[in-house]
Amino acid sequence: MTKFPLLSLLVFTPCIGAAVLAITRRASASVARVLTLLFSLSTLGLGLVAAASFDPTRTGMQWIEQHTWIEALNVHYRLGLDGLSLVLVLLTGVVSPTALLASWRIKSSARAFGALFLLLQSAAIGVFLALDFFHWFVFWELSLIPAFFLIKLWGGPAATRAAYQFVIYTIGGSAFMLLGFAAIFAATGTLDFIRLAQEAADGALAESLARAGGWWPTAVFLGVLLGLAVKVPLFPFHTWLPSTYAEAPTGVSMFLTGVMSKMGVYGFLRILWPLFPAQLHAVSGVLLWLALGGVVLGAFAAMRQTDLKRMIAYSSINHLSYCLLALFAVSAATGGPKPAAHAAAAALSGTILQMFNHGISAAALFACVGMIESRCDGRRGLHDFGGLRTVAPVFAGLTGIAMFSSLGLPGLNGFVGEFLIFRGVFGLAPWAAAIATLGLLATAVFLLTFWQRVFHGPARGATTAGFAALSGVEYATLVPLVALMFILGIWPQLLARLINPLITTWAGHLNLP
Amino acid sequence: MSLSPLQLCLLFSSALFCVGLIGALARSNTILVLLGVELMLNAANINFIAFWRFGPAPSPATGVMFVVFSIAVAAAEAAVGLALVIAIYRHQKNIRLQEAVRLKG
Amino acid sequence: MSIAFLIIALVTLGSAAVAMSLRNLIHSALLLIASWAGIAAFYLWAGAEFVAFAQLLVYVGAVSMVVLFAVLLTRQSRVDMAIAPDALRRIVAALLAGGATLGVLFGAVVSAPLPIAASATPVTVSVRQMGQELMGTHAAALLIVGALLTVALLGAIILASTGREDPPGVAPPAVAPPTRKTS
Amino acid sequence: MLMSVTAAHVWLIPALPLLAAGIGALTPRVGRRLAAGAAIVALAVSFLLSCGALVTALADPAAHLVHNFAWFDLGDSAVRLGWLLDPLTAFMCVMVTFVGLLIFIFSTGYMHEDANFTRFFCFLSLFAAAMLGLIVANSLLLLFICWELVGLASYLLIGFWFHKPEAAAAGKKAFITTRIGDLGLLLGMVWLYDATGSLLFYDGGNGVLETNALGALTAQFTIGGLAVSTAIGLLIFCGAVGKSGQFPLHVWLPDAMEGPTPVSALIHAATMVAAGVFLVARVYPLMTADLPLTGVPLHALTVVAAIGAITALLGAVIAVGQSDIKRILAFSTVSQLGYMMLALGVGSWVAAIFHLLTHAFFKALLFLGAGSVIHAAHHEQDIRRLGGLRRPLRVTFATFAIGMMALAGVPFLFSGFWSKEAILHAAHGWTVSPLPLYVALAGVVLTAFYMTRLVAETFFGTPRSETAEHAHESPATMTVPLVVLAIFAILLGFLGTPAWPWLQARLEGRTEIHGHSLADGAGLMGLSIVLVALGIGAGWALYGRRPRARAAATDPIEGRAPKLFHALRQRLGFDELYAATVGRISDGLAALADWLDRSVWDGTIRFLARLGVFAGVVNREADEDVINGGFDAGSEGLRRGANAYSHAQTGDAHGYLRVVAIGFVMLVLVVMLGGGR
Amino acid sequence: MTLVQLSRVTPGVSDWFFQSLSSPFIAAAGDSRLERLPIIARDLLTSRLPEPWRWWLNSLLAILVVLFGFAILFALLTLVERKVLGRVQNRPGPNRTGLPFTKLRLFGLGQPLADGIKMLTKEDIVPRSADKLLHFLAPVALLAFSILTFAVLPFGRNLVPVELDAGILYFFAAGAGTELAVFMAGWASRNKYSLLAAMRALAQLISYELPLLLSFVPVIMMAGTLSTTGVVEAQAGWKFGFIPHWHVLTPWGFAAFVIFMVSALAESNRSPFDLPEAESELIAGHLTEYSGFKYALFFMAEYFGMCALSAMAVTLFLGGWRAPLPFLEIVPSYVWFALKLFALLFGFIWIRATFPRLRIDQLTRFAWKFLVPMALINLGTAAFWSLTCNWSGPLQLARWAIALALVAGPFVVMGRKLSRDYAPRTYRYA
Repeated sequence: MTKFPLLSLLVFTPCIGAAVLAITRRASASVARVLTLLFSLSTLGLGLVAAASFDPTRTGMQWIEQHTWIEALNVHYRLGLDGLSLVLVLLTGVVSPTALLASWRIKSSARAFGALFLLLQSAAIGVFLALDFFHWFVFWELSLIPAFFLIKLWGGPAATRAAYQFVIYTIGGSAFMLLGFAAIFAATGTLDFIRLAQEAADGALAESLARAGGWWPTAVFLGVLLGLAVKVPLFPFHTWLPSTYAEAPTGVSMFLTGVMSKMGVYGFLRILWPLFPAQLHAVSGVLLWLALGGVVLGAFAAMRQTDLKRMIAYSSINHLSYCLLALFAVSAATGGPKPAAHAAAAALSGTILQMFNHGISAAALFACVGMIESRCDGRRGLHDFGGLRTVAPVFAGLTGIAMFSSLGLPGLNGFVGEFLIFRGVFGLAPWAAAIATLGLLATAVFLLTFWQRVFHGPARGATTAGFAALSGVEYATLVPLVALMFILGIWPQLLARLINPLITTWAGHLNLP
Repeated sequence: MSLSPLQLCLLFSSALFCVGLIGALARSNTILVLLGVELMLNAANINFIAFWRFGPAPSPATGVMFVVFSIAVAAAEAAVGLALVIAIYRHQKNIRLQEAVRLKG
Repeated sequence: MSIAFLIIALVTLGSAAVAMSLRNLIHSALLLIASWAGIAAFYLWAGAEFVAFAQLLVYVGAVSMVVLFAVLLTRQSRVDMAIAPDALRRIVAALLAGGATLGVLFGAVVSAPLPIAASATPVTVSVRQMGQELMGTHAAALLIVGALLTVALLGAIILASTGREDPPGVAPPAVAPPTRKTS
Repeated sequence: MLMSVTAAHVWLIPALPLLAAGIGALTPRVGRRLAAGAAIVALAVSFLLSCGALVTALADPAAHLVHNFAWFDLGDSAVRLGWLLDPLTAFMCVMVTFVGLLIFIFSTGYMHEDANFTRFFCFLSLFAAAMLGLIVANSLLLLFICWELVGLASYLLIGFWFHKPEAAAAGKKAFITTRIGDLGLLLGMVWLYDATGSLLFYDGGNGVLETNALGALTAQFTIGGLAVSTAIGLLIFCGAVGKSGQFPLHVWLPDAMEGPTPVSALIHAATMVAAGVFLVARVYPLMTADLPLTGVPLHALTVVAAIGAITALLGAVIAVGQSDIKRILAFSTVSQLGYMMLALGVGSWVAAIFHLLTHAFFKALLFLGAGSVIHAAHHEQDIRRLGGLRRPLRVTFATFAIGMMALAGVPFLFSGFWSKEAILHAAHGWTVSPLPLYVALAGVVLTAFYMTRLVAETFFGTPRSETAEHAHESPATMTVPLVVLAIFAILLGFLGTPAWPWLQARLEGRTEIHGHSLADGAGLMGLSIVLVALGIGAGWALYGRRPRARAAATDPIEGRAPKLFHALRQRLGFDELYAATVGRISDGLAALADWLDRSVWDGTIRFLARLGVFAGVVNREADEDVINGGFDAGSEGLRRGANAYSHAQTGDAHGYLRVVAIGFVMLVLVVMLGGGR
Repeated sequence: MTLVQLSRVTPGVSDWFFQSLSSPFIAAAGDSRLERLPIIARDLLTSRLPEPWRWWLNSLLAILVVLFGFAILFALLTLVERKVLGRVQNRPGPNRTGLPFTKLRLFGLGQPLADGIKMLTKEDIVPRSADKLLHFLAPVALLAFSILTFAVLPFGRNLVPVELDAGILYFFAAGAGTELAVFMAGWASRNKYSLLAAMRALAQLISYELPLLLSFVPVIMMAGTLSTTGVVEAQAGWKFGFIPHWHVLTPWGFAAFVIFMVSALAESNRSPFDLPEAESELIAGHLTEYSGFKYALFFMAEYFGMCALSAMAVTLFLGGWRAPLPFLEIVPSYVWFALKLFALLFGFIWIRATFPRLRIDQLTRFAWKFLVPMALINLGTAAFWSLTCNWSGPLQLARWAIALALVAGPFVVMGRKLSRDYAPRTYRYA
């Protein structure tokens, strides 16, 4: 008797929801919305079940499901859950329903929107849970399709271009990754992450790749790196991001920044780093500079933006670059002296916490901008407003909390991750941490500028006394996110206990093959 | 003169073939011409089976396979052929083969 | 040589020959069907069980029906039934050609040094074996035959269809009654 | 019961205001009484608890009572936080809760008309909670967290009247300027964490302020030969510089006066800005760890002393040229904080804390007094447009005068005299350089001068504006705190007189008190008394004797040295300088980043896309001409051949069949006659 | 030269022939006495005979048993049908005729006997212009072909008259002959109603032969054999100990079973597909010119066909002679087979009593536009099922879900389309 297939259920329940929505042709828009929300909430529910049954004292994968899929290709359907996946699944579980709520009043065809959204959600969870490259990649690419339609059909005026740019850019990157994995498969005959990681740790992976030619390991590594770097995105592969995030409908922006960008970082942690430790180590100096570029230039570019969504999009680049910065610092220090383990533990914990925290706060910020946009005829320029806090104090308060969470104010969730990243990176590459503080400063500058221009000062521009108070749905969108910001800011142990065994293992095995 | 079973079978099939051939050549009715052709096909099939059964068989199933495919092809041929007959009938109100010469170059 | 074979051969040949010479098309068709059944019997006698059943299924079950339908759908008037003026010439030519072929074939068969079956126990082919052959060695051929049959089916339908836009039984497009205009 | 407050309980002190802040946040606008009441009651209870904590701490002043706990797991260890109870903490707690309580009460009167009354108290309580948390923290991390939260509260309260653009800008400026310092603190913190593996101050021998860690920190050196402890100390000091408005990050503090006056009193005079001083005092073992080292290029305290001295002088000088009542007090605060830093730098942290405590009271008194004046004069803050207020505002005038004399250092009776005396004494005893002493003495003169100017302009002479004429005394909720503060501004000095230095002894962990005769430092004391008299005399001579007649009249100093006065009024141009340098660089960097994105990276991508399109075009053309053309020609030829062959068709199927049969017969014959080969 | 000797001349054939016929002799060990009852009875009769004779007699016995068994079944079935129809239509049905020469009525049990006597004694009319030979041959051929099909049906454990490797193929090849007989009957009568009816019947038979054949292809695919015993063998065992491995209990199997039964209804000219004998339109169809015993033969052939197809359905889908639950295996296998067969036959009768007759266009459209595509899709479903046979765990659920969707989706879609097309017909020339 097999175990309860919790992970499959996690992955496929939204899928089923999409199918249900697809066939219930006569369902009214409100029914479709409620259905979508219910199916979307399934991830949170099942994720909480998984978290409750998760044994934090055990390292390695839990709830493993393994079934032969394509015998001839040695492809298996393999799902597993560890701290990292669990955190990201929970993040998806939180962000998806709120994103749906943020797009609750979508103008046309709520059913199609819901179905596509659920498909997107399903793909994201699939990416987080897959342990075999084959279906990992399927999920990875599958996520693009609904995202494309969601952006193109429900997005802003320049959505078509943004959607194409997004999809082509990302697929362009993934193509290299696919080639890389094809090479790996040809060399080793397996696509199992865990086995490949073991082989990589023994040095066998690079050896078997090198059999085809000495430059193969590097080439494959670069291919995979490119695919992931575009998705995160790593500076300077980020140019698709601002326009995409800005043009997508609010809920989709929330999902893209909250969950989809994490897929890339997840890929770095789950694939690139374990499979190519030596190669990553070799180029980590350059990558550190690129990540620093993202941190600093991303923040400074955000200062320059006048479109609020673009501004927040750039802040996403900045925040995600912290994650990569930490990872690259760890990789740079791999093989170094033993005391680096503590710093590496801090850096890696920080990365994972930052992923979760950024997911929540960036999603909340997008939701806030979306609410402004929906009330002011789609205007969201930095100079279009003023004194919003006078007419909408509660909304201003919630936005403020999200904003301060984003700039890393202690007591809110953003701080913990950033502190740990800085602590870790400083221990591994002090100069990088020092330069990265510039990013922190610039983040504060542009977010406070945003706050000052839009909410403070006398009422002007698009701000009117008729700025409607938040509706129940909007409260339901923001309040859970804000509550989470407080809870995780004060009690990070909630997440830390889930990832800690993983972190301990990672930090304890920092050596090159 | 003693004949081996194989030769007997071959003679049988030759005779059947010729019956078919004569029918096809002699009759003016297109249906019968087609049936004659069918007979010739069947004669060929008999040969396959005969060689398979009585000949030295390198591959045990080749002859049978041939017949199976041949039957399938013959079925297709019959279907198309008789559909043609009906088409001809519709055009010229009879099915005399020698009158169906409109396609001559 | 067994009597069974002789009986089968005689019945087959006889019914075929008679069928080819009868004037009544239905009778010829039925006799031909008997001839085909004889061939199936031959297959059975030769041990090709599967082929025999296939022959029955295809010829007796399917082709016969097509033939009979074709005969019934192409009913001829009395005039057409009359012997054509050049019939005799054609028959003679046919007999000559056929006779020549027969002679040549008989001569070839009798004179050719044909190899005799090496083993006393004949090869038998089980259905499973055949299936594996079909799906393995002859998979491509099987696919092609499948395509051929499909094409033949479609082709036959198109050839035999009346070509009218609306088959009988379907209502013609509704036309508004002329009285409507005046009201 | 109160006597038994231990380290494990001190968390209640910040927790109660935090609870009040939560209540305030969730109270609707109309719930004024609830929000204010909760805040005041919470702080009052906190005050009682603090008193209990003080009693506990004084029972064994040398001990550092700690209560540590794990915050969250990190690898095979955990990030730990903790509470600390020692005399420093206890005194600070008592001061903050007491001054805070008085200011809260004052605020109920001062903010009575404001629409956002509840939110004000929510923010105030949040501030109090964060400040108290900062004080009781036994972990640099927890301290940093509270440090940032007081910054947030400061930001929110400066921008409390956010509809005023200046207020909003001032809040942002304060937050960002202090954040610059905070980043230094953050880096220092992570460095400290990395170097010692802990951030707890005291942890039974494993804390960062204890011998093991300090020994390790002084044993390592950075690039440039600095001891690691020096580098970390300086980075931590960066945080103090930002928060305490020290040169060069002092620019935000005067602007912070855009906030409501009680806020200025509580946050930007008494407590928060002193947090920098407190921080340095808290990590004093770390700051002094490098002192035994010889041959290092720099000691951390030298920098502290230098910055303190510069700030003390700078603040005092600029204060002379200001005309906004709150601005003058703000620069005075900057200057006094410089004094405290100076005291820290020259090695006497107890003198710094003593001054911190006394300053808290009299500066709060001064600000509240100023608030009372502003309240009475309908938000008129310009001293040139006030005047003659001593009659209508008797209580305010009396208390303000007491505060002024405490700040100016009028001898013997006022607390400021004693604390300033302690600093001068310490500076005198510093062996490294005499400069701080000279700077401090110059500051004494200037302080006395500008405070005299302030009092003379505000309270003497005749009312110079409509609002000043109709001023009347503030309500009791505002005057009672003034009186209480005034009493303490006098009394507090006697806790630390050289004759009976009880406070210093307790802070240093001693239970016995070594008093010494006043004659010991009589020379220095005499000099400072003379200097105070000089300053007051000069001020009275310039402003008191011949009071300003009209609001627009020229300032006496302006008349004598217009350029100097102008420069002082412009605050020596620091804002402009920063706008021209830091602001420019930051804007330029932003523009560069944006340009890189829009042109270089995106341009590369577009170029690649064009390449793809071009390849497509080439491919299509090739298809059209080469392949299709060839195909056309081929099929033409085929058609001609077929035409020719079609004549072989006779249409006679029998004929075909016959030909086939005959051909077959021929073939067989050929094969047979050929011999069957 | 006897046939035995003949078989010696061509050893391969004789081996095959002998083995296939001799399988009834081999009694499986371990079966209960009750289970082996038929074999024991036969051995009792033939064991004393010398070897060559014994073989002949055994075969003869099998033939006789089948012939008489089903002839009696036919007789009873006519009665049962009439009685059931009567019950459904709220009337008693035949209940008068009892044992001859007695007063015993036995619920009309004597009716078949009376009918038989009546049929035998009726005048045999042959139209003057009829093709006499064919007119005579038609019922004979029909009955012969019908009876031939019984040769490969496994009536119980080890109770198959002829064990053929390509048994299923044989069954349908033999069944194909019935069309010929129908045509002969229609054409030989020289009656335009007969001819038209024969054409209709042929169209119907050919149309429904396709889904009939396609519907059991999945079974062959899954069982991997064309032998009837092999198919029964493939359905052995129980999942979880109580769900039998019958093909009907899988998504594709259920769909195939339904298609098969519907096609079988049409193949045996049963209501609601009894258009060739639609009295209101075509008098009695190709049977118009038949009377007396020939008519009875036609009737008999129809019931034989029905029985044969039902038996085949039982074999292919319902697990053959296998018991539905493990502990029920104590009941002999032939009883199970009989029970299942009766259940299906009752279904036939029930359907006849319930459904109205289809129109000819509806009939053909149903075959070509619904049954054939459904059967083809079902083939795909079965292929999917077969490819995914090693899916386990949640994939098992997915397998079921996908297979069900593959079956139900097209059913819904095409069913809707079909019912739209079944709108009342407007006659062009009426």
